[in-house]
Amino acid sequence: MKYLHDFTIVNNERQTDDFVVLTLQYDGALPRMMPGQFAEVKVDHTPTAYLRRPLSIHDVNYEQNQIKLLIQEVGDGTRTLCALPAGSRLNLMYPLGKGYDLPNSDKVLLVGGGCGVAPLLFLGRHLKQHGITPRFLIGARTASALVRLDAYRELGEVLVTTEDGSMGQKGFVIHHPVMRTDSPDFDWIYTCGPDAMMKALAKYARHRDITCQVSLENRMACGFGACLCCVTPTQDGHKCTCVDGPVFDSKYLQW
Amino acid sequence: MKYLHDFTIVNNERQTDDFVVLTLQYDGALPRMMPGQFAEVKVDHTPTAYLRRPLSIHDVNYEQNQIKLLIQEVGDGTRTLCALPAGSRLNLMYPLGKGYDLPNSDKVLLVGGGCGVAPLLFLGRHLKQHGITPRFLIGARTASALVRLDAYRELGEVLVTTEDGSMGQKGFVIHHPVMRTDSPDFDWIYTCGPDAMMKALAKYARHRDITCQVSLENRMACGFGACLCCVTPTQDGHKCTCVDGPVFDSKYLQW
Amino acid sequence: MVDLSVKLGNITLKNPVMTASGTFGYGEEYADFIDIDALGGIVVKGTTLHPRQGNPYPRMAETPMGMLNAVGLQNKGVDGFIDDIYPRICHFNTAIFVNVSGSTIEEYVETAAKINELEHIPGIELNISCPNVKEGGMAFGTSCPSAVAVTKAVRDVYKKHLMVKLSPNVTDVTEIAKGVEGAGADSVSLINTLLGMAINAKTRRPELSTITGGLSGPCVKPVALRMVWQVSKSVKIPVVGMGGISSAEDAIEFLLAGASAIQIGTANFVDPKITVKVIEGISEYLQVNNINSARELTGALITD
Amino acid sequence: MVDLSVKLGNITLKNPVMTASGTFGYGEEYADFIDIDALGGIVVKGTTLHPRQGNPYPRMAETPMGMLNAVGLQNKGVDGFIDDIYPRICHFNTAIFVNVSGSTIEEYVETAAKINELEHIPGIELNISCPNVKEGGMAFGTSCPSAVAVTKAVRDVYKKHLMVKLSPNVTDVTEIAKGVEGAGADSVSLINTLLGMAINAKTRRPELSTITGGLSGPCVKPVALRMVWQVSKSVKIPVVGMGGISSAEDAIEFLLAGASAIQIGTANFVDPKITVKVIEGISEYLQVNNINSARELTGALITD
Ligand SMILES: Cc1cc2nc3c(=O)[nH]c(=O)nc-3n(C[C@H](O)[C@H](O)[C@H](O)COP(=O)(O)OP(=O)(O)OC[C@H]3O[C@@H](n4cnc5c(N)ncnc54)[C@H](O)[C@@H]3O)c2cc1C
Ligand SMILES: Cc1cc2nc3c(=O)[nH]c(=O)nc-3n(C[C@H](O)[C@H](O)[C@H](O)COP(=O)(O)OP(=O)(O)OC[C@H]3O[C@@H](n4cnc5c(N)ncnc54)[C@H](O)[C@@H]3O)c2cc1C
Ligand SMILES: Cc1cc2nc3c(=O)[nH]c(=O)nc-3n(C[C@H](O)[C@H](O)[C@H](O)COP(=O)(O)O)c2cc1C
Ligand SMILES: Cc1cc2nc3c(=O)[nH]c(=O)nc-3n(C[C@H](O)[C@H](O)[C@H](O)COP(=O)(O)O)c2cc1C
Ligand code: FES
Ligand code: FES
Repeated sequence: MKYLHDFTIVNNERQTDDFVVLTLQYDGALPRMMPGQFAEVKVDHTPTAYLRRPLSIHDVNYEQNQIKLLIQEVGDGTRTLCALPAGSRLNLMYPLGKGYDLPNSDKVLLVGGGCGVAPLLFLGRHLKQHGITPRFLIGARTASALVRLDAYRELGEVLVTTEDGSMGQKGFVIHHPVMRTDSPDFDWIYTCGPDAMMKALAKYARHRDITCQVSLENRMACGFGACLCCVTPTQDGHKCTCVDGPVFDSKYLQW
Repeated sequence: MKYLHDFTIVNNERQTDDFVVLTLQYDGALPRMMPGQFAEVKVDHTPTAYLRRPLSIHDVNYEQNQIKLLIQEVGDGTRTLCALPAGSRLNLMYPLGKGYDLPNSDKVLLVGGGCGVAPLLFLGRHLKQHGITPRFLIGARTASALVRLDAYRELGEVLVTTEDGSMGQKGFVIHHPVMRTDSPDFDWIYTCGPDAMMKALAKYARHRDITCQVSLENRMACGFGACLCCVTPTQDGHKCTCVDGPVFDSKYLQW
Repeated sequence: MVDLSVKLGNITLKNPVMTASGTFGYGEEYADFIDIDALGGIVVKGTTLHPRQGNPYPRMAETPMGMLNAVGLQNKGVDGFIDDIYPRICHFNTAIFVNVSGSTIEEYVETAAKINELEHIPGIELNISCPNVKEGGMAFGTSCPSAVAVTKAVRDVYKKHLMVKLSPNVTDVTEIAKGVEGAGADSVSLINTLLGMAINAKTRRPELSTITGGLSGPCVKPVALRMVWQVSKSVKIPVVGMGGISSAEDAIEFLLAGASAIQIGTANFVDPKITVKVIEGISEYLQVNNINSARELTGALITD
Repeated sequence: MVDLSVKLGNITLKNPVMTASGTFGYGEEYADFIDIDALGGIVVKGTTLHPRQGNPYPRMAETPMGMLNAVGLQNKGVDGFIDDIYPRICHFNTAIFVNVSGSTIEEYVETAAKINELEHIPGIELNISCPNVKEGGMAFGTSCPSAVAVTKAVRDVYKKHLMVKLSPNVTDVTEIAKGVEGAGADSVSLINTLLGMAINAKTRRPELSTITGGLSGPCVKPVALRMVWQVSKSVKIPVVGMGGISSAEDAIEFLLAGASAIQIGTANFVDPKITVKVIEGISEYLQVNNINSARELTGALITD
């Protein structure tokens, strides 16, 4: 079941130059959500963002009926959303898509880059509730582009790479020492981020026969299977990333 | 000379359900303006109001470099403008068009209806500065739709008509006793408001051979003579209301 | 109470609001949001004789108050529709139209013939105007003789309501409308998408894998309204209007311009409840204006 | 320093940014806001043999991210232009094109012949695509034989740069582009406005006195970009692109699609400084991307 609910923004916290966390309050009971699922958010008053914007569920608090979104400003739609002051109303269609599966092992690595870190917080919390301690590997261009590290650290260890070496390991996530081994100490990779990053991880996983669940950020018009705009080639032909994904087993994709 | 200036809204005062006065601050010296002239105001973030909106100069304070606009909410553009909080920036192209002439008599009547009252405050102030005491006749549907009467009263006598008789004389402005005479005690009529009202006044004036200056609110795309969208038929053919008007002698129009 | 029902030839719709093909899935996708049975009709996805994978990703780009799509008729083929989908949706109590496409006249005919057998499908919408496929598609709808030929051929095998969907990418849409009317169409629907293009200045690449795609959404409304007005003045069969409708006011404008019913496409993505809101808005408009029936709006534009 | 200059046949423009006819008056109207001499070129209002009063008010209606106009070529006639206006604007140090319209081929020819005598007018833009006049206008531009005929006839009397402005209201814009190229055009410009319509649901009347009008503004950009791309691949003469351009990025997209220069129309109303901002933006884009000359952008779309 998917819903169309009006939320109130109770908090707009800027993280970095281009990242914002919005805390949204619903005035009823929230439906259950799975990490990796997303919302299609309506952007008002923006001629160049007529369609809704897909954004991952970054965090959920069922007691308070609050959702958090972590948004990176990349264009008019996200810029408009990030500028909304507390008190604004926001319409969400949610929860959409197929989220991450629970692992068949408790040795997991959650790898994020860019706004792809968004779903990993909710995923980490979810894993922890199932008795699995998440370990995060987060990549960014530079130290000041890293967001909400403290929130992730509350859940588990956080490894970091930066392209300029200003924090953690220098390079891309795939260059982190934790990856540089033929017998890695994890059996599942969960990832969300730039395609290039996820493809590198998928390749890594394939060679070592470990599971890699990737979350795609394909361009969407509807977000719920009505338009067929968001497809990705899979072993079964074109599949919609909005309903058959956004999370896929990397082996299922034509990567 | 016309200018393109950014103003800051220092005050947004709601007058009635659908009227707002915006006070705009410029951070330099204001150019000279004439009553009846208008500004083309840029409306941001409104897909259905791509073009600027023409709005009369309602009042000017050259000492403080402030302009007031009196805006009636009729559609998306004006609704967006009326919702702007103090602190917002607003881009104006101004002063545009040909304003009202000074009269060749000191017995004048300023007749306004709807948002057409907007330019009459600045006009009244201007007349007063030239030693002429303005008298206003303001028509509205009902008492609660009358705006800023106190401001007009500071300048001169204010006569009122309402369609439902809830204030002043019942009926339209043309039915006010001041008009019901063959030897009216005024030689000039200045008017701005609905076409039907202005046409009735123009007819009245023609029959009594008194001057009637009307201000047209034709739909405009540019506001400064570049598009030819805003024409009105005159004795010399189509004339642009934005540069040859908005104020015309009623006898010049094909009314 | 106002009467919202309208007639499309032999079919009566409970109200003039339908959904546009390719934007409403098979209806099911919207069942969480609205009561499908409240709609005048739905037009399901473009269906072809054989299954199609459609075009490569990316298939969508946003434009000012609109979007380009290049889905390219991805569907399971008519047999897939009949076996898998039809049984799931045939219980909907609304007029279900199947949008039929093909690369050759034979494909159109075979597909239509199969759908002719489905009891709960009162009509098809012949898509001779899809800009997103290499063969057939729009080519049929941009030349009058071929539009006539495909309509005639399908008319021979298809016995129920035959709606023909016109392309806006033509010099004279009335010529083609008259042609398909003469060839036996029961109604025409328009507009399909306008052929457009988007470029990413940063990457210097087209935004769509197919370079060009079909434009829809509020931005196309003025063109759509003009064509509906032109066509409704030149044919006697009912006209179904669409293109950018996203409010009851928009819908009423199309009815006034001459449409007997309307379809809503892209706006469903932004507000999946828009169809029922438009139905309510039309009802309100009729009440406020003391008009008894939605049918009275059709062509009621005052142009003196 | 990057080189912004571009060539349109025998004419060199200091940069690719021109203004679109009917939206920039005679240039003077903008002189309070920008330095007209900074522009690549300006195209002045549609000019006809005889003075025209244009269409009745209302002539304009707003639409989502665009506008409809039905000005109908109001102008003082070519003699009025030559006597009253030309002396006032001929000192501008930018390429001034006169947009020429007519109801008959003879009118086009006579008007062009008169403008041929004006020293400071390096070219005309032949408007065979105005949707807002009853006779002539768009009719010339929507049929290939008549587009060719009027171009040929004008070519015979007009010795300087002959730009022909194409209508988007056609099935195949490349056919007409190739036709006028063959008939002697030095360049083509496109698009003119799309034929559209707006209705006021409350009054149940059309918003324009002429019922239909010409659509312009950001909403038409995807269609314009597609046509510029199609045309630039099918003719050898330079293409001047326009339709909804309102930022440097938009302008660059048109250049990448194949335009040698661009025109800005409706956006001038919203931001009268937009032309110079676009020039600056193109210059910046070239610098950031290490491209030496604006000419290198023309047709540089990557489509592999
Ligand atoms: C399932 C899903 C979950 C997502 N979760 C998040 C999230 O939690 N936080 C977050 O910040 N973002 C997330 N995104 C990405 C987000 O939806 C886009 O950044 C946003 O839609 C861009 O809108 P815009 O108007 O700001 O930019 P636009 O103006 O639309 O685009 C700006 C630039 O970004 C590019 N772009 C736009 N959308 C995408 C896309 N989907 N993929 C790649 N490039 C794109 C455009 O081509 C353009 O170059 C998610 C996307 C998907 C599909
Ligand atoms: C010279 C001039 C001075 C003006 N001064 C003022 C002023 O001081 N205060 C003020 O409140 N308004 C003034 N107006 C009117 C104001 O410009 C319009 O109300 C405004 O542009 C409407 O924009 P919108 O987006 O809110 O409405 P829209 O959505 O554009 O239109 C809403 C409704 O109003 C109608 N409409 C829109 N513009 C006009 C118009 N110009 N004439 C008649 N009907 C119209 C539309 O047809 C529609 O039915 C003036 C107009 C002109 C030309
Ligand atoms: C994503 C998408 C897919 C479409 N697929 C089809 C299709 O399969 N068959 C068809 O006839 N029209 C198709 N269309 C066109 C719509 O049915 C409709 O004609 C067009 O979008 C204009 O209406 P709108 O502006 O309300 O969307 C599609 C449109 C979109 C946006
Ligand atoms: C108010 C107005 C008047 C126009 N007049 C003319 C004209 O006289 N001749 C002409 O060839 N095009 C005319 N056009 C079309 C423009 O030159 C241009 O082709 C069109 O507006 C598309 O560009 P844009 O979207 O940047 O405005 C006019 C457009 C507008 C908006
Ligand atoms: S975004 Fe519409 S089907 Fe996936
Ligand atoms: S509004 Fe453009 S000329 Fe008057």
